[in-house]
Amino acid sequence: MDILVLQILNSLFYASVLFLLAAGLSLIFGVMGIINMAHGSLYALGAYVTAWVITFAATAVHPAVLFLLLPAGALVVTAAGVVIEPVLLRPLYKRPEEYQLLITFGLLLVLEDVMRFVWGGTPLSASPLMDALGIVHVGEFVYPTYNLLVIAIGVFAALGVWAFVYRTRFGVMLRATSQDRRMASALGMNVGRVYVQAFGLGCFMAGLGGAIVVPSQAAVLGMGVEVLVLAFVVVVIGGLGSLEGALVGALIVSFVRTGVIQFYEELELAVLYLIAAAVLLVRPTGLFGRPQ
Amino acid sequence: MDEQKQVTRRDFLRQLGVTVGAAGLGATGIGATGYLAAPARAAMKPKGNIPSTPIKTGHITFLTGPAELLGGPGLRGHLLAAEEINAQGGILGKRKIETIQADEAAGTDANVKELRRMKLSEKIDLFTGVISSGNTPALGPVAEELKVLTMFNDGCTDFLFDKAVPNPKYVFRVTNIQSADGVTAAVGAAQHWPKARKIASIQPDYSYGRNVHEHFTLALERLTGGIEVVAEAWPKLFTTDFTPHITKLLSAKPDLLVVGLWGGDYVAFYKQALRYGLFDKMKVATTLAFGGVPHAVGKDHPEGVLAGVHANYHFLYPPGDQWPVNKKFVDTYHKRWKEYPSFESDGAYTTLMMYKAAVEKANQLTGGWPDDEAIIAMLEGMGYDSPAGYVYIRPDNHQGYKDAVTGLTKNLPEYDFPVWDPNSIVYIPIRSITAPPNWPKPGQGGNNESTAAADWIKKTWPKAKA
Amino acid sequence: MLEVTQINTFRGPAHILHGLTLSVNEQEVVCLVGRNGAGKTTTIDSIMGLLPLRSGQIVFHGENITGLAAHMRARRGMGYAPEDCGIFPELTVEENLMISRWLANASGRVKEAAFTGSDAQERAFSVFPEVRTLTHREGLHLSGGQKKMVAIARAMTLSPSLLLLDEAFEGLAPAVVTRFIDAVIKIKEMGISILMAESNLANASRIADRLYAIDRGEIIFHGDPKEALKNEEVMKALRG
Amino acid sequence: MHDARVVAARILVLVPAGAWVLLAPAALSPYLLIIWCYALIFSIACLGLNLVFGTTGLLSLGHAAYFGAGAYAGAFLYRFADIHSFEVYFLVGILTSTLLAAGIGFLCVRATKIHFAILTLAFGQIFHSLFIDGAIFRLFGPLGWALYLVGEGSMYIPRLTILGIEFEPEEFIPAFYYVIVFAFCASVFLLWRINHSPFGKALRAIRDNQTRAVYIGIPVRQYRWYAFTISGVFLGLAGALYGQLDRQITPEQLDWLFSAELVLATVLGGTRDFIGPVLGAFVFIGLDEIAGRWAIGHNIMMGLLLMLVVFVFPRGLAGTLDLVPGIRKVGLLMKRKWL
Repeated sequence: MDILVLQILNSLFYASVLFLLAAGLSLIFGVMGIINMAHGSLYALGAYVTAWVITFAATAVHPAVLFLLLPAGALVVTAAGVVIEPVLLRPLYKRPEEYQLLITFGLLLVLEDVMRFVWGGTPLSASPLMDALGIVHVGEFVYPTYNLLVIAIGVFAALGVWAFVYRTRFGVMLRATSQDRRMASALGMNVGRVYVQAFGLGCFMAGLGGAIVVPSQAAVLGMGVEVLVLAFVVVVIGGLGSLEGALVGALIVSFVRTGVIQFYEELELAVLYLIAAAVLLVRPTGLFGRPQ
Repeated sequence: MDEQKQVTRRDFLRQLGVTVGAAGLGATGIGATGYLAAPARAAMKPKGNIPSTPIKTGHITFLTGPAELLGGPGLRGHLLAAEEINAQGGILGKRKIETIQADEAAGTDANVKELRRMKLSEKIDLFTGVISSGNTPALGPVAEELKVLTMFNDGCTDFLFDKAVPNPKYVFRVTNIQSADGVTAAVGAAQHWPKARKIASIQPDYSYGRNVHEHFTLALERLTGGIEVVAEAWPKLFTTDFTPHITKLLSAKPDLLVVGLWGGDYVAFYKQALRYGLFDKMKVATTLAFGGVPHAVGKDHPEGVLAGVHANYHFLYPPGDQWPVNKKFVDTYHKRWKEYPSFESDGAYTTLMMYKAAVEKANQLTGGWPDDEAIIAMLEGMGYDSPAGYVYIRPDNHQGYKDAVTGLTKNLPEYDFPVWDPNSIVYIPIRSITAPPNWPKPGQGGNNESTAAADWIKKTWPKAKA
Repeated sequence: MLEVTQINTFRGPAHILHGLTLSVNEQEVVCLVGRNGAGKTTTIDSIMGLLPLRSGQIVFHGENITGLAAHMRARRGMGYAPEDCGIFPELTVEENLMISRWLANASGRVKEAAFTGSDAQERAFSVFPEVRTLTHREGLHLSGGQKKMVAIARAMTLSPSLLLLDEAFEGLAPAVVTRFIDAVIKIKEMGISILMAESNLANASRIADRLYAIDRGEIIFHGDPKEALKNEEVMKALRG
Repeated sequence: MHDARVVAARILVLVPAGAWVLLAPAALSPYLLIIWCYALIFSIACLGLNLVFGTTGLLSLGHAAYFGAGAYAGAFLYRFADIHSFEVYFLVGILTSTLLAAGIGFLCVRATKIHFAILTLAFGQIFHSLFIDGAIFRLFGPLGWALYLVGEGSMYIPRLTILGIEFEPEEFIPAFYYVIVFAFCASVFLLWRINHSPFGKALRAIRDNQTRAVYIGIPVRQYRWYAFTISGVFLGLAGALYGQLDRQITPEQLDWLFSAELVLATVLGGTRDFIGPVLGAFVFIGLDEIAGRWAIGHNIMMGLLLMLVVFVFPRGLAGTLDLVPGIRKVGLLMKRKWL
């Protein structure tokens, strides 16, 4: 029973991080029609920056202040996104979509090496944050309080993004642009600005995902590519461009992964891909996707 | 407590020649039958004409990625040896060592291509390095075919000489073999926690993890009897989230957990396990906790964990007062790189030094620069006083052997990272835990096990009374 | 208020508009009549800034807007209702209108007139009262006629001085067309000029103050609608 | 009558090319010969991929699976049937990859555009993970499992006999080179014919306007499936050659990153010109060779190159070369219908 609670918490933790990642990916696709292959690398960048800042500051400041530094990674990634969209992506919107895939794939390769140059091979972690919060007891077991914070951030992010997209002026404009870019601009919307903002928001979520995961794990090279494929699985199951889809997809992937690990570990990856392929075959646009 | 059982286990361990505590060193050694090359010996005068062209060595190791924790120290050990040799004018006073590096993280396929390039295009004289046990079986046959003298300093799978290259000519390996990891951890566990019966295991899901799991459980069953494997977790290599695996292990409530994770994976694992209280709930035996750079594991690491070092070297052991070779190595290494050496540093350093010794010896016999055949003849059966102690290369399988060692973690004030508790160190003569020369290889002579060592243990070790 | 001079426009490699010139004056309804594929939509899109010009010039309220992006033209007072209506399918009608209200307020132009987006919306509702009852429906679930109304109402909510209507009567029942024609006249009386692309000369002649006939990307006739009806060549070109 | 210029152009291009191809083993160092072989094999794979990608307009991110299948099938055959003939190894490889492509293709062609890309990616990764996990190896019993443990999914392929002849290590690559050249020429010829057949034209019609293609009576989904399956043949062919040249096959050749490399090389060369993928493959292998010297920085170089191509050479190298008048002229003369 306690184990069940722990595994559910583990799954929710993983789902929170995956949701942030996949929702950003989905948002960017929904608005701009671009699959951002570099999304996982931006997540890794967020993890590295936060770990680096916190390691640097850990000796100097009080742990409570360290929590204020947690979003550092997300902010740096957002700044990167705001530069990437106009410089690299904007010139390509009129070209066939494989070129957009290629350019973001190129960005992935560059970012992987940049992180290699800057931070080298030694894993970076931000454990002072983890230690500051201690543990809670779950029956005879314990669970790190920080992970509960991550789950809370995930829930908050899901609600926040939902409210943002469905309840604010910017959200309406975002949806309008994603549905009919031409008409949006003919009504006086600065589509270019909406694109930058959407891409920045997507990057922010990726960076935040990396930032919140790093205190409990570590920033290591290759983490971006590994997680990118999982994020694909999530958005494919949920439906590209759909936020509800990203949420449901993240939950499905996390719970299935945990279940497979608990009961039949050899199939960990194959099962996830199989689910994705099965969903695509039955509903080519995913569970919540817009029809093509 | 059944007195009979206790005695049996103790007798068994004594029979294996296991000693405990820092004083145990020195009495071990497997009885050299070959040529003993002591680095302390005064340099011999080279015979004949020696060309002054540099010796080109190729060194593939992990320069990036999570395994850089192992590869970095290895490369630094290699470079230190090269610098020391070059400072004396090079091998035989003439030929300096040049190193061509490549990143093992590029993957097996790229590594094989790179080895071909190094030999065919760069014309290397010696190939060294390689950490992944998935890579040596792929590189071994290629090296034999290219006829390039190869001294792996890790990539220690038994399969290399059991199956992939059963009759090696050009390929050597200086570190210990993999099966010894699982067996060493089992001996250490049997020594420190004789009553553990319910065993759980978390291993990286590839051949190293499979090997550790198999040899650990096999040996522990013989040493203590009546064990039961209650949980197995097989995370993919380079996993970052271990929490579902940790929870699964907790749910099985084992007495003892054996961990074969290494490098960045082990660091991520112990940090997460710590927060789940795993170390309070079970004893933990690892094969590679001290395998990376010593400072990779922080002082938050729990004490009393059996911390393996894989190829049997920890920089504090053998202690400097008993084994000056090590003291000198640690001092120069620390001075050069501002960190303490790992087993990879020792392995890469010793590899180059043994090559040098073999060349010098061959030169004394043949004059001039010896050809590969002559160097190989010298390496086969060579014994060498390395920082880690006495290393012996068995002629039948080109494998380097040294005595195994492990110990329990403890935080000592003089280091910012955990080290071994001096009173807990377990030394095991290597002959006691590996198959003797010419033992049938898997698939031959009635050996249906995965390694020669497993077959040998099954057939010759007595079973402790359960 | 709108002067289009000698514009050349391409769609991909195809040269569509060949030196087209037209103008719209204050408080005037101008119809652009032609067959399918004659270049009507391309003309409207070029004026709105949705297609780049190869050459030529567009002046709006005395300002050269040739190189301006579409959204900047919208903010200078161009309202646009495309042939397919361009209603955002997954937004409610209210949200569709909201966008125009916000942008009308944001453009700054309306503030000078002490006239807000909401005022403009009220004015649109006075022309199409039906739209008021549709506000909670999603664009996806509107009928063709409703879409046309919402599209025009949304364009009016931007508080434009010029409305660009592309095939505003297309697919409507004859009785409804009459209803729309009345609406256009009402809009004109509010002081808004209209440039309308229309393939039906009869409909056009009922409302147009002036008429341009277009064929193969060139203006072949310009003048009074009644004259167009008499002109054999024009009639032949328009019938095909 | 032959146009004299056509004849002259063909002689000008084909005679030196033919002479070079025949003499390469003598002219190149053993190492460069291997690289040259890789480039030829990679070209075949890119040409095969381009039948789906450039010609039919479907971006596949899972073609590594068919490449790998071509090599793995033969490797298993050698291990478990003890067959040492390259011909058998080769045919089994092609057959396996073709069947796999036909099966997966049948499911994937239901989707288009980005969904097609992701569906091919998902199937490719399923196949990849079955090798990484060892599931495929378990099917072959304890020996299969032991093989998995030896190589972590990689398999060793010995030097096989070519036409019944056993070659010594030094002789093997120069001899095998001619097999590769033959396969390359045959692939170029066959794909050229397919591209210029009514079927090839129909594929381009599907790419340019699917709706119109339906109107003029092209069975779109069926033709896409055929194209996918045919491209599987060539990927398998390339994979089988690769396995024998490299003498091993690893799961890396099944991973989506390898699929992405194939796409990258193809785009680099140009997807709309028949010869583009060949150019791209050669340049890609060459750059990879140069970048490989730097242990780190390899990815940066590849990434920047990719961006450069996308921005500066939107039609790929072939398209850009086509803008040079002399080359354009020779190209046109080469393309003139053969008598």
